[in-house]
Amino acid sequence: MIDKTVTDAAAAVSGIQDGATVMIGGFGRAGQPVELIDALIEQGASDLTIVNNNAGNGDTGLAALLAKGRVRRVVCSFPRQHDSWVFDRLYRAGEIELELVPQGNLAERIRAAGAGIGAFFSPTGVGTELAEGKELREIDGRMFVLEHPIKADYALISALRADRWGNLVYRETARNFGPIMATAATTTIVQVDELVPLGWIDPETVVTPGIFVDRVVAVGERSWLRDGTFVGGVDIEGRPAHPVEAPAEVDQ
Amino acid sequence: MIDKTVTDAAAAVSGIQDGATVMIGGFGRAGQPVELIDALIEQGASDLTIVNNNAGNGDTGLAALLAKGRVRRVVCSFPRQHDSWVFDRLYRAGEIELELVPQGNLAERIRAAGAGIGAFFSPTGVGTELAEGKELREIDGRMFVLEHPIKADYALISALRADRWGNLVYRETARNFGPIMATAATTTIVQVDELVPLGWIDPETVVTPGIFVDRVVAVGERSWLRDGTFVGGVDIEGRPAHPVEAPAEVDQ
Amino acid sequence: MSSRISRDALAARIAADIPEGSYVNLGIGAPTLVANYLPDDLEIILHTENGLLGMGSAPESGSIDPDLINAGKQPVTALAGAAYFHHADSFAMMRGGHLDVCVLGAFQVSQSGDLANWSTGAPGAIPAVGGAMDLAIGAKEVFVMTDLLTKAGESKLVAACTYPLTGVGCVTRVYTDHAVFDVVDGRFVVREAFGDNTVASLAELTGLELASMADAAASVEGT
Amino acid sequence: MSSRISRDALAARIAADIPEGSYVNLGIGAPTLVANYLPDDLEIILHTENGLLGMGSAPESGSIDPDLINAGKQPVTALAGAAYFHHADSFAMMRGGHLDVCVLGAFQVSQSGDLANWSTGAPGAIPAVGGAMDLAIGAKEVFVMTDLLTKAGESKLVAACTYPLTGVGCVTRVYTDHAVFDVVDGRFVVREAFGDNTVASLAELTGLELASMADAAASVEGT
Repeated sequence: MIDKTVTDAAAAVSGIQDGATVMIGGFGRAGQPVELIDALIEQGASDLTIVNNNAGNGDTGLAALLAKGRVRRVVCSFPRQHDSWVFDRLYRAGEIELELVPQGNLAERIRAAGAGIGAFFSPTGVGTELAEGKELREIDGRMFVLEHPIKADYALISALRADRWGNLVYRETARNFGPIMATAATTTIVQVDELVPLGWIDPETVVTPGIFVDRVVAVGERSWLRDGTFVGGVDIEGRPAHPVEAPAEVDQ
Repeated sequence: MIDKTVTDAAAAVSGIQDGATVMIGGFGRAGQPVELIDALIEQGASDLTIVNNNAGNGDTGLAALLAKGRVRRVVCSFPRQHDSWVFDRLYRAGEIELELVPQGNLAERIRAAGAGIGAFFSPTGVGTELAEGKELREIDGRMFVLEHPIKADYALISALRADRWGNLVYRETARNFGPIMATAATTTIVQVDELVPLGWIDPETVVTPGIFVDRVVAVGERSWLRDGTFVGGVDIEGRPAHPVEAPAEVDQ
Repeated sequence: MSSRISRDALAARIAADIPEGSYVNLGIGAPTLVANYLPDDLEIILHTENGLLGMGSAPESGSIDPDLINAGKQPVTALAGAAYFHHADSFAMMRGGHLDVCVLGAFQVSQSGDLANWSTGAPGAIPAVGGAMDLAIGAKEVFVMTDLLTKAGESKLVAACTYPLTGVGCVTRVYTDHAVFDVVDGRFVVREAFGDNTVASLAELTGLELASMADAAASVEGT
Repeated sequence: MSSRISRDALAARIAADIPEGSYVNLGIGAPTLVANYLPDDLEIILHTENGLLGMGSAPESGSIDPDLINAGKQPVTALAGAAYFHHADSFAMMRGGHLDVCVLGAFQVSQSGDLANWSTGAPGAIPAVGGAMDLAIGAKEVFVMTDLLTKAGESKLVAACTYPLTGVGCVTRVYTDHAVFDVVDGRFVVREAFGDNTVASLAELTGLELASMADAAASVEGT
């Protein structure tokens, strides 16, 4: 029997070695595999190269990994955000390297790694400083820049639901980089809201076939869902929108 | 209101000009847009370049288009089949050109056209006669061959279901080339079993978003389905598996 | 008459130029205002680079869904007829030329249509490009929405960009608070001057030779 | 003892070498026989290039579904846990090296692992390549299933292919009716000889210098 499920996030991230290249899914917070990142922080691997669209938000998730000094280099399209203070500090202090990649080149380079493409001529970035030093070519009257695949040792991604073969479905725009990162890493590790029995995911709707998935861990339903139905009640960061006051302590 | 539906297959294929490049979906008979091909035969465009995985089966569909002498050139991976007698005859008579493309290069070149890629280094075909005259390059110790996009004026494809925005879902392995051909043609024309109201297709399950679709025509449910459920009763070519004898005529 | 229109009026002006049935990306920041002025009775389909076609307006309070956001990472909704897809498919959609219109902000636009909108090149600034370069080269029409002048009074329309480029020769039209300009054959054509602006006054503000629509028409006839 | 095993016995021999959990493509023609010998109690996931992972056996008569076929265009079924995808995704799966094993037929295999299986190069023949070249370069292990000799008695294992190539240096193992050969460092190593075949008798049949497993082991130790 094929069973890619593991018992907890610690088991899911075991073996990630110092110096590894790790893709981390998510666009901002949507689809960010927070439990896996927390487990990676706990696990202790350092000197990492991280591939993500961003470079961390606030003080949790990817930002927390950066804050611990575990990351040598970030490959991303949009590090600077209103809440990217952790990355900003490290970058200004010269404590982290940045490879800035236009978002479409980032996505296509990740896909290329998964699809066995050696390199491709991209329309994006031509004539800009992000194409400096790269090979240019005119094809059918238009200029293109040669871009190479980005592959990884590990991908940490988040999906809505999986079966034990690792077939995945996602939810809304939390899908983002998950499906392509899953194809581009030697070992793909997925956190999901829930595991379902084999055959419960309609084969027409599978977004990531299990062939791309190595380990799956269920981390429980997100707080804005109840039994798979959206119930809201949170802000954009997933915190309770109207926090309930803790009841005053009563002296006994 | 956006409404990409047209009333019949004749309207769907209107305007296809002599000399056009036309992609036709399908792998063998699965997913072949038979009603659109029949309408194209009726419409009369000639001197066509056809992009398809095969070069026609039996005497219907693509084979019938070839038999009418409407096709100057075929781009495909696998023309020779047990029932490809129409193509075989034309090819041996020197009446049709063939560009033979390995199937993976065919698929990736079609995708590249839709994705704005100028060209890409492919792992497939290196060292074979199908790479002769093409640029080779060693990347990370492996040889690749440069392949260019295949685009088309029109794509004729078949899907299971559409809404009026042109969102599509497919059925089983009839999906094959449909989603990528839809992205690579200036005008994409789709035949579907049924049209459904906007919003009836779950946005998580859309395979071809409507942005890639220009015209949709409903041609009715395939004979092996009843109200969307598989009922069988056909052979692999879709003909009744156990034809019912016509009742003997009774003299009155 | 005033010489400038408000940002909201400009958003409305852009919205009025977008035909029904268009597939449109409104980038991030000010251009997203355009969505507020798209007529409710016209179907115009919004794309957001993080994987959604058929993006709707912001959700009601209490219905924020952290899984459903736009490129600016703000909560949005999805219309009936929407579709989700992954990032490579989303950018293939842009880069393959399938979007009809995108609307972007700008630091500078040159008269040959070069766009600079991602970096001022200031020393020590943290660079971030996101999807700007893909949008700039991908859409059939690349509209820029911007003030004509910087806060310091310098023209954002320039002979040649001095800021780092986002894309080369990609801008087709510039909507500013003073006027609307088409980029045609290496010069700006004043398509519409707001208030008391004229081709001459705009030429003075920008320091550029500008063409009127009549000039442009004559030029076409003369070819 | 006989010097040859049957095609079905060979299919069973190949099936026995495929571990549980493998993702496997069985091409078209004879290699598809291997599916009949995969143990029912092991989960081995079959890929078909036309867009399905989790392919099952042929349907019952009366349940043929023309939308559900394999690469040979024969009716198949889909298992619980299956997934459908389009052709570019399907070939990306192959070409990206995600399949563990593929099994292909051959006209010739060279001792450096070159494969010729798509064309005899005969004048006037209609060429057809399908997915053979993608499979040849894509899977982690490329197994060939073939008779050792042609009907004319010529060896299909050769020093260098004379037929048009499908892929260069791609074959890792050859299962023939006489023996199983590994391709190692530019020579064939006899992994297993069936019946009364020996390394010497196989060398004579093929006209090649062959290595025994002992030779190969010594060679590794000697490095």
